[in-house]
Amino acid sequence: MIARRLFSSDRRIAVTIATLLAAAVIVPVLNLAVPADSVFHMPSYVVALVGKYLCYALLALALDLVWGYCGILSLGHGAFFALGGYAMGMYLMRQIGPRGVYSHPTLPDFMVFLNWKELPFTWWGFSSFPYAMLMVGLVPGILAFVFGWFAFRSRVTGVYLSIITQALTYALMLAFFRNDMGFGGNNGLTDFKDILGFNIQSQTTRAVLFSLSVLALMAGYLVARAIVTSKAGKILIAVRDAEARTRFLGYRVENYKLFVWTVSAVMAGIAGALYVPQVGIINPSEFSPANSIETIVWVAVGGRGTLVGAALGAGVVNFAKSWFTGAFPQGWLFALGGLFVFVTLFLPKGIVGTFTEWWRTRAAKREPPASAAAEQPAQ
Amino acid sequence: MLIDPMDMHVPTEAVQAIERPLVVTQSLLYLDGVSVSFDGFRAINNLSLVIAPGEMRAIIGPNGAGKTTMMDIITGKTKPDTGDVIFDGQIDLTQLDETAIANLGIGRKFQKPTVFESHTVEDNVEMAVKADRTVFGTLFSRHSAEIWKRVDEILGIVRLGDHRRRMAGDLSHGQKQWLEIGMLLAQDPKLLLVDEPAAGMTDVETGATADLLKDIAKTHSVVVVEHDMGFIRELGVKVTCLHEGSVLSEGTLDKVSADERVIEVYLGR
Amino acid sequence: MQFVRKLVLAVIVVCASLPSLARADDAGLRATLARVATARNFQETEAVVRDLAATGEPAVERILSALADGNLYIRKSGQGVFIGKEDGQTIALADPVAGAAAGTAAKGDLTKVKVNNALRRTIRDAMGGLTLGSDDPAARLSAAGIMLKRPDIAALPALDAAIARETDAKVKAALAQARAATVLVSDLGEAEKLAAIGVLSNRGDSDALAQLTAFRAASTGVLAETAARSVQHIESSMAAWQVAQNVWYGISLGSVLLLAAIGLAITFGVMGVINMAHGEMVMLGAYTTFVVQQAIRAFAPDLFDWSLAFALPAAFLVAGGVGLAIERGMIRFLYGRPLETLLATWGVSLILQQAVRTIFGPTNQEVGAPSWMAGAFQLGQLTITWSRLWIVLFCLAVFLVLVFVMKRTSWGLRMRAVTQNRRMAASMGIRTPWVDAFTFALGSGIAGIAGVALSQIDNVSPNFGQGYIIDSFMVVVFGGVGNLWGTFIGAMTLGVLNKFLEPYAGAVLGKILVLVLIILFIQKRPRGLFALKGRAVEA
Amino acid sequence: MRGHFASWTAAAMAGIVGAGLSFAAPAAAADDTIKVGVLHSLSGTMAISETTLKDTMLFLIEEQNKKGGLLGKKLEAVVVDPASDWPLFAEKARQLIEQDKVAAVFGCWTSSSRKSVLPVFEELNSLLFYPVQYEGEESQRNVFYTGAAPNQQAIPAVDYLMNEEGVQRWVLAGTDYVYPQTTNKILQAYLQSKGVAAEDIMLNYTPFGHSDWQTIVSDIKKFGSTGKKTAVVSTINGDANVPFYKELGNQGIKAEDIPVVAFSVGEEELAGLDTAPLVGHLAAWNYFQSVDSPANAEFISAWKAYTKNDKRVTNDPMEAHVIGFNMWLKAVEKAGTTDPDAVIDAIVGVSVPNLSGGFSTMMPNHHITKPVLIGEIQADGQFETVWQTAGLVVGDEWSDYLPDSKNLIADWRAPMSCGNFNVATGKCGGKGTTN
Repeated sequence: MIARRLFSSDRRIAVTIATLLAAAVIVPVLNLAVPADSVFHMPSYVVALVGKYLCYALLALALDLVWGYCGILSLGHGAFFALGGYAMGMYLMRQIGPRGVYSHPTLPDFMVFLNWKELPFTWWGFSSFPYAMLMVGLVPGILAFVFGWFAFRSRVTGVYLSIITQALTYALMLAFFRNDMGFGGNNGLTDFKDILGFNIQSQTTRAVLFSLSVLALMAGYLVARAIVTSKAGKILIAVRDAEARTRFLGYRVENYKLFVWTVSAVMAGIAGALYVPQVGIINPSEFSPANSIETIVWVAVGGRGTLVGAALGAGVVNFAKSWFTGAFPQGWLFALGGLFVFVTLFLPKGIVGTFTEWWRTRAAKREPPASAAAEQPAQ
Repeated sequence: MLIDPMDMHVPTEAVQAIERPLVVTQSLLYLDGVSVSFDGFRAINNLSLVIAPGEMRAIIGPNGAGKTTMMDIITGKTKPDTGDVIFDGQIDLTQLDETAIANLGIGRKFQKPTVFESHTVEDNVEMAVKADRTVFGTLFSRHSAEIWKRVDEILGIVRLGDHRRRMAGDLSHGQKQWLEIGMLLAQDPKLLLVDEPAAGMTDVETGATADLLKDIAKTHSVVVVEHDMGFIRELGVKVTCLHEGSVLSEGTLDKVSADERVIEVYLGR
Repeated sequence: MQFVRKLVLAVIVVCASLPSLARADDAGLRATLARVATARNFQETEAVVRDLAATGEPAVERILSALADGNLYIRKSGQGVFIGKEDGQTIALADPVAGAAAGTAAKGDLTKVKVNNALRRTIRDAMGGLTLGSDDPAARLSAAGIMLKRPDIAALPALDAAIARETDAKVKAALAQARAATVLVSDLGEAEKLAAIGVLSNRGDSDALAQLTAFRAASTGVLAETAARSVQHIESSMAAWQVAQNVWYGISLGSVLLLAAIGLAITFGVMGVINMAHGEMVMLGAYTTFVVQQAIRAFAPDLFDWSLAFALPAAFLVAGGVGLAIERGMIRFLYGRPLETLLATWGVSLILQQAVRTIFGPTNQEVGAPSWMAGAFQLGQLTITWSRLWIVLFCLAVFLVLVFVMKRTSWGLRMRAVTQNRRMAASMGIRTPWVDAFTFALGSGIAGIAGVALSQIDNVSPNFGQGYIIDSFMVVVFGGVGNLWGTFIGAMTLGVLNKFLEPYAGAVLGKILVLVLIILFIQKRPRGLFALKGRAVEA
Repeated sequence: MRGHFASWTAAAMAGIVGAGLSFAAPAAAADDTIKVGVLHSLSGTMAISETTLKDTMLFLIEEQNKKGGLLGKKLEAVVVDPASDWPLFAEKARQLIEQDKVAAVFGCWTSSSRKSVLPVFEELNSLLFYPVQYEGEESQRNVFYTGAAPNQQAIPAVDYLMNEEGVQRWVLAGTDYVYPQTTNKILQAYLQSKGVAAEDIMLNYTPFGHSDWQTIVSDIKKFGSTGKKTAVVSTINGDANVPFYKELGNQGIKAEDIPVVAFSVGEEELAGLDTAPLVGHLAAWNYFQSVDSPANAEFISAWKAYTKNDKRVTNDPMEAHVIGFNMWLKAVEKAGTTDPDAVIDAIVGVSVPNLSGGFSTMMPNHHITKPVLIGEIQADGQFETVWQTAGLVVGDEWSDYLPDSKNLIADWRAPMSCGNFNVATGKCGGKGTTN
């Protein structure tokens, strides 16, 4: 049944999948097989960069699922992203094994020089890849479930919810900053060697990680789309637009919210897990409230409530950031800040939303008889 | 995967409510000595009201009489400070939340028409049609001919068949009122609470609405809150007049409108 | 050669001007002082200081205080020792013994006599003995304080003499306490020492505690027991003061939070704009203070103590003006779309930060404290710093004025009318766009004057606002959006809570705990401390 | 609505990939210049410290070009802004090396940013000169640590306080992150080895950007009132220092009573403060602006002329960049090429004048020799050196006071070429062998 929905012959999905699959194959090929002096060669630097954007895109998608479709403005989605990243980072740390600078058989370097004697329980099991992957989803998932369970039943809504999600990520940031937590303090986890036995710095591993990110984004898109196009998706939008009314229709709003919130957190966690091996570091600054706000900005720029828009927004804003910081290191904040103001004022529905609207009006003009009746409000 | 733990508590709560020893009455809805105050302001003051099964009742009263607050109490949006609210003879509504109450069979139309503006008209109705309301139920629900047949039926009743593909937000005020009534019908509740159904309607529409409500009342219990006396007269049912949170007068429209105290509160003499 | 000439000259000058003071000892003093020039390290300089102090000459006080302040110079050629006063690239010299002016010299020709903490301490102790006989009661009081902290058996006769001739009761008590501390380190009898313990026990502060703790460790028998009892007594009274101190610190932190949040309580709480640029408004206020102070330093240094008074209206106007521009240029298009204000104001905050960084540079700017805000005073065992006290008072004043404006003026009435029901207000003839604009400007302006106050305790840098934005949102939401009193109570609660948690949990964990408590509290009261009830909630 | 959606998806992907490709457009590497990467945050929380270092690099490169450049070519600075965002550091490092093809990179401030870029430099085999004091416990083939290791800052400072001021009781106050924690671990072990009792050491950690110091300052006051001489060793991070010192001044803690010695407070941080109440508090660095040497006087006047600002101060990390840059120049000239491997081989043993009047030498462990200076804060915002090590101190990458690192040494010369050689087992540790 799920499979049927996922692979229904809908053209939108088909093209999305095709594009993503093509990217998953072509980019690594351009990177690995095409000689470096060819115009078509894609440098590893670009692969890493785009790989990072893809993880951000998945995060943005996750956020759009709760914000765009269910009206929950989370100012703390970075927390789930970072937790997934930490779970992956802990696995990668354990993979280093005795190759750390102190050659300690089990303890990561930062524990050795802070004089820790044994592995804290939080680290148990992370040497196993399946366990770590389970944690990538479970830790953000359970945190989101517990947090959501209380918040949604207490009917914390609107800015109140936004601010407590911000408090959540802020508290986690402060907690992870503490060395006593055993997660490497502000330096975080870094200096990874390999993943599943493959050298993490090799071109091939990078290309594979890139393809995995594409696939994860694709899977995330399909799941998100399956949710929003199902009847449950209609209920989510109903909750977004008129929460009380949905309750009076007999829907248990808190359960819908909890479901989509948890799914979104797991998606964010997976994004984080893919992000860490590609950028090579995870540290508490990923929890910083500003990062979560930035994620909201991506979604808003791309188009809230359009899944593709969220992903696109992440790409556009981060590309702008990468480009501006290199091209105008002194004044790039003017450009980025200006971009946000511009988008809010002139593209209120984001890039995709605005484009969709323009397309629709154009289509309406072109074939007036069929759609005009439906589009025009009756007098 | 198919068991939905999040939805399991709905029946348990209802069962707990049923198990509480309570006054058993024959009425469908029974309010006794209900009071509620907001920051010192008594919105409802020792209100008692009984609706029999199959009855249609009109509630009138000046602004601030507590009509909407009464609806809020019945539907679980507001918890009374004191008093009993019993549904179907034995279920204590004060212990339940909006969702549970709605699922017991109490439907509500709001004073200000509230429809899901970014959904189409037919989707609005489809969501209201009685069906599995759990998260996973809706997530994996498939296109059901039965449900859509019911949707068609209801769209026919509320005369929105031609507008089914339009966004609900694009409807006119009157159409939204009707859509909301349609959604109410789709829920197939035992008791309908209808808050100002005729507000903002033309005379023709008002007449049609009254006819529709009368039709509905044949098979359901209905409580209508209205200001429009013409509309109430058209309904021709028992009238309760509220004032300052309690019942001022009850009976036929003629009797109530002849009541000295009612005239006084309306005309402010 | 030059030195001798100078010396002869100086002696002649001194002899001529102050014949009565010209004693044979001057030469000895000069000889001792001259050793400063040849001292190879701090220990040797310290020995010179001790020898100078031992002479007991009145001129020594001048020499030592110049040395402590780093104003004692040696001429590179010829080794003469002078008291110098910097004056641009030159230094005005004065003869150390006689105090008479001795010409000027270029900076490069002189070497400063280096002092370090240990040396400064020695000087201070030596000065303590010297200033016991000062005419100024404040100087005598501080001398007594120094002698209490560092009791010296040798000073006992001097103390006794000082007590005997002292007329000021407060100074006399302080001297008695200093004497008690000295008695404890002396070899006097048990009775004397028991009395001394009593005197110190009555003083009951941390200095007394330090002396008694040290004494307890060094003594035995009855004395040790009595000292232990006194220590315990002081410790328990200090524990009580500790609570008072935590409350005060809490209030003071609370008022900082309130100041930072109060503008946001208007732009976000009342108007519903998720104003991420709020922190930058506070920052603009702080930078305005900096600019005003620079101007005052340049044009009217005498008015420096008044600089904050000038900065307040300026900051209000600057931040308010920027707020007005933001509202007119951007936010007015976004009413009814509160979430989009987040995006736009976030963009504005980036731009403002970068603008300040471009104009003023990325580093901290020095905002000075007027003299009336520096230092602290004692209230019982409580040290209250003036800057904190003024901030608390200022914060209360701002808050009360704001409450008054909102509740008691017709302008406030309009403001509330517009935010509660825009259409209704418009149809009643209120010019809603201008009310919006000025409300936002008011909120921003208040953030600006908060910046003036906060510049006194924090560093003025482009990141200044970022440090306050999250806390401000927490405070407003915790108190209940749209309720000024909620913001007030919220800020104070969080401040005091934080300060009570900090001693037990540490600053980091304390802050985490406060955040967790906010999350839990919101579960209990989903609309903050002071939530509106009833049908208004739906609106 | 449907058809164009698909095209949107395609556009999205094409956009993301195309965005990447546009970076790839190889920057025309002119043959007559040698590029030098400058990787310092110009925005975000660290801009406050790092912007000055960017200016320093631009200044040094300009000066060098006036002298004729390097190997007959002009030097060209490539400045990027990693925006205090650690993953962005890695991205920008990769961009500098792969796309801009810089010969060496001067950059980073926080340990996190260094840790973030380490794998990149290792993988792409380039050079990083890191100018800030740090916690040690690291030695990497591609990185040159021109700032102080803990033994070049913390331990001499504690020695000074113990010997000159007779301090017996210690408050180790720091921001809760790795540098303070490690430094304090080392100091604790060191102090205890000198016979300081555990109850005479108080540890205190605060969050980043902590601004309310009332409680902690009053705790310090209390801790210092037992009659034993007390000092505070502060590893408080940049931003939080100003409010900390303001509170110290206001609560009247005088340097004569409880001196505070700081490792992260330099001339730049003091520029935001009225230092009159702080006179006598200390800092330990390898350079002060007030250092009296001809080289320093010349540097300061050139720097002020370059920035056209008579008030611009100089500080220790700036000097580290001066040393590092000159070392790199000398090593490149010695090797005759900017090839990283050749430079790595050539640079060990290179000796250049430092600004305090002596010479600093690059050691085989990629740390440098430096004098250690203890300065007291003066009323004019400068430090006055009150003590100085007799000779130069070699940066000790692996602390002798941590049990697990005392047996480790680093030597990047052939044949050892190892960053963590264990003298006890005679083996090179798990990492760091050259490819």
